[in-house]
Amino acid sequence: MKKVMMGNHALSFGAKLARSRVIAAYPITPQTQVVELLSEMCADGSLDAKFIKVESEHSAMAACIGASVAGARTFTATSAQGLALMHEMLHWAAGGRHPVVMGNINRSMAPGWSIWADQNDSLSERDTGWMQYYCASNQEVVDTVIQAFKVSEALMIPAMVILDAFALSHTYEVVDVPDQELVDRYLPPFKPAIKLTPDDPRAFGGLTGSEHYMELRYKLQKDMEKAPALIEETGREFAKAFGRHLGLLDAYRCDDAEFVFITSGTAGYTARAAVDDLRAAGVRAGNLRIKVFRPFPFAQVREALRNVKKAAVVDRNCSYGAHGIFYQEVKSAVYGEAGAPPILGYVAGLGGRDITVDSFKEVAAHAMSKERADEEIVWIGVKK
Amino acid sequence: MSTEAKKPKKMTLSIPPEELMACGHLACQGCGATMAMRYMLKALGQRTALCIPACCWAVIDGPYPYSSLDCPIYHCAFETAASTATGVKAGLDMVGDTETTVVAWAGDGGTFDIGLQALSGAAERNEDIIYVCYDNEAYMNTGIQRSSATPYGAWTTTTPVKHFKNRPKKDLVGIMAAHRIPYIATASVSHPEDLVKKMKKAKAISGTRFFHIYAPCPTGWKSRPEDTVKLARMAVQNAYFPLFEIEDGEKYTINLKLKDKKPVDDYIRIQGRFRHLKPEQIAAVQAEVDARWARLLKLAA
Amino acid sequence: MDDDVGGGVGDAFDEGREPRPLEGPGVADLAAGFPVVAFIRIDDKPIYDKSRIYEPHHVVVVDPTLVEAIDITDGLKPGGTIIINSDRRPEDFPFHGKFKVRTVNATEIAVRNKLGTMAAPIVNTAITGAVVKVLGLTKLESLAAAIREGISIKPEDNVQAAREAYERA
Amino acid sequence: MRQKKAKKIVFKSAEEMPLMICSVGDQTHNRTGAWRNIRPEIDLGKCIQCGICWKFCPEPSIDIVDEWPVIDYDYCKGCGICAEECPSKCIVMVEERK
Repeated sequence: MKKVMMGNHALSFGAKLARSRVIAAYPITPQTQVVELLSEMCADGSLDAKFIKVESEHSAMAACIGASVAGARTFTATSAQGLALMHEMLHWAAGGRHPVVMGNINRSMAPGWSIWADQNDSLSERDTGWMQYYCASNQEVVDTVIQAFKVSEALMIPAMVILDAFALSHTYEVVDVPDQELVDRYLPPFKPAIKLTPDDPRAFGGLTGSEHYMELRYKLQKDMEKAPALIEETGREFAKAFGRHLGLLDAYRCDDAEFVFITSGTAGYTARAAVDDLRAAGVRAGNLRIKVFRPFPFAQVREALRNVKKAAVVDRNCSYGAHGIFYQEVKSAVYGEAGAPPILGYVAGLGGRDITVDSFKEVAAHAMSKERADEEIVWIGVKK
Repeated sequence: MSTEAKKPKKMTLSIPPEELMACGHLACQGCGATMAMRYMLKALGQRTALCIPACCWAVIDGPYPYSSLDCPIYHCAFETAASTATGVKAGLDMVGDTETTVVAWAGDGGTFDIGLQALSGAAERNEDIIYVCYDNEAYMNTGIQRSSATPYGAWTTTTPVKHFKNRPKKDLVGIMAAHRIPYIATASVSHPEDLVKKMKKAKAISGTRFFHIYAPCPTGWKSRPEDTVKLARMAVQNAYFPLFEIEDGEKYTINLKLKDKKPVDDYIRIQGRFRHLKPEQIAAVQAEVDARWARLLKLAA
Repeated sequence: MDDDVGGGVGDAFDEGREPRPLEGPGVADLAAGFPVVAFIRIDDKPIYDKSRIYEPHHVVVVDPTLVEAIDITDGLKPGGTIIINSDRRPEDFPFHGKFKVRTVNATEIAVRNKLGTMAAPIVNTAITGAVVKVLGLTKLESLAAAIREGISIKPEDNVQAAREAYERA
Repeated sequence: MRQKKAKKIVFKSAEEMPLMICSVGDQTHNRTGAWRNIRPEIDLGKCIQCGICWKFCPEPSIDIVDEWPVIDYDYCKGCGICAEECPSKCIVMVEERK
């Protein structure tokens, strides 16, 4: 069934179709419509879930962890300051192997107060052990929530489904809402092998000495490494059931491309329009949108850049004192590869500043004038 | 010593014989918190799920991959006992287990200080959990630092003798009563029968139930391990820590009426943490205890 | 991924025509009193550009006081349409002639249909009626169906407001 | 009431460890009797079988066997609460010879 809906409601529909059983959430702009719709769904009985209206994001994630370890499929959503407040619990969810799925609306971190998009909130959580999916359309949001549960529960690793503030969260798009029966076939009920129950009493997360801790984290990393293949496999399965492929990367006109943008989020769709314009002007351009940031698809990025002559990573984020964060990862993906193309790093769109087709053209013009990267960060659209 | 000398009579135990706590745990000698756990589990039984934040019990239970309790435990973040328990209860309900009692089990630091927001949130929502604060009046697990449960006059490693704590203990039970939750009780390890009875009563009530259990700590109070029960009993008898219940935030019942209320003097003097107190300061403690007791009598009248 | 933004505009907007993707990146401010700008792109092909619109074909002015406060014609393509919620006539506006100006008194329509108050009228549905008519986007009945689906409070009053604006514009 | 005396658990590889950080056994491998400096000794001749020593033991390392209290010295940490609380004063604390 096709519906026109905002990105936030796409998250709610994803959580509903996945038959989330416990939702614990706290409101924050620009996430509020996610929880408003979910609480309506719980109230009118169209979703059989417990909605816990907690008093903070920290408690939201704590409650999700508690529900997850008890064996319930668990969903929440937040943004920016809320995500930062959850930080401690994000480690808890991943370290404890609780496959919570969370929507995060990419919003800039204060101060000054900002409600507009950039990625520093979610990328500040890159080392917590959560999978991170960055979406570019509302269709992708609803589909990815369903896929994320499947992957997360197979690996017992939590996942964030991430969308840009306003550019997606409040943008109405046409969404083909997946059929519930097909979703049920694609995503069976959550049945963890070990859970918190008096029938099999165990203590979870107790004091762990240095003789054990490292092995437990080694296991987390090893399972994370299984995720790229599983995301591709479940993405193909999704395509079979719903006609839409969900993968690690979204390569647009990259096959014969000499120059590619490397992008994420909604900017990764705007870049397509820029690619079309550049192609019309005779530049063999392409756009490689990175959809899954954690685990980082190193091998796939390396492969995608094999025949490229130059790549420009456009980051809507900045690791202050270093680089744009996708830029760091892309560089490390091709490090040491014979014939790896020069890769340049650009930062644009912080605090919700628009990233336009013209922004990408400016990036392309700059990149093509350079032999190699000679600045740590090239700023786009900043009044220097 | 021989058992043949006397014919054994049938023993009558005043608390349930079932043990859900095994030996080998890591509590200090004479630990009140450990006794509190043992009594609570005797009352609630095996179908109990515990959420334990950072506190002595995070260590007492034993390190990975061990546990001393025959109940499921989730070791949760410091400030999340109430919120994690909320989630566990919701999760169990949604997977069809509506029978298990969910308990948040936290120390005074995790309750009076860092976990107060989550506790207040859970109580305001009237989550169907039992929240137990075992109170040893300081951050004992980290090495005896003051908490807002530390009483007036006490030495801790962050309130040295020259700057001992000169503010009274936070009235947490009063705060919880203001949430109008169905059941609140104080209990003491010196009165296990009373503790078990009230815990069983609480188990049959739904909604948020709050227990404040007095649990002396020989390590932190600089008292003798063998005096743990004695100290707890003295605190009950001198109204330093009276035993009472509050139903629906309003109906106060004093469980142990004090016909002959003892002075606090003896109680203070056998604890190293109060050694520096001068007579006038002990008199100030007495005045505070008397005032609190008078107020409680009024509320329970 | 090419088809994922190319679906229909939803049941109510669909009418069996070529689907039209629809976007509106809201740049809503937190507090009342700030100008709010929102955008919509309409096309028969998938739309990938997620940025704001700087050179619109049409401008809809919901709050008439903005005409004095900001240059509402900024970036507007020559010959573009401006639809203003106003009790004034199109020729009363200085940019009349350069652009195609249409006015509708959405505030009066909204208030008469008990949508908001005189101090804070809720004019969205009324102005939408005018927009649909002037730009020839869809049929009135499709708009009415969309309003009934999307608005749970006073849906019929909102439909009536849209209808009146549609008829008057 | 008698606890089993488990062995220490040794994981030889990450593979052997459960996916989740959870316990797989109890703490009874940890013979806390080694902590003890003074040991309680019960004079059953004077014992009135009130069960108070059992009730207040924090370990709990006092069992009731055939209606008599029996101390499990594998675990008794020697806190002395039993001796302090015994109403018939039949428990004495004796210095542990180490």
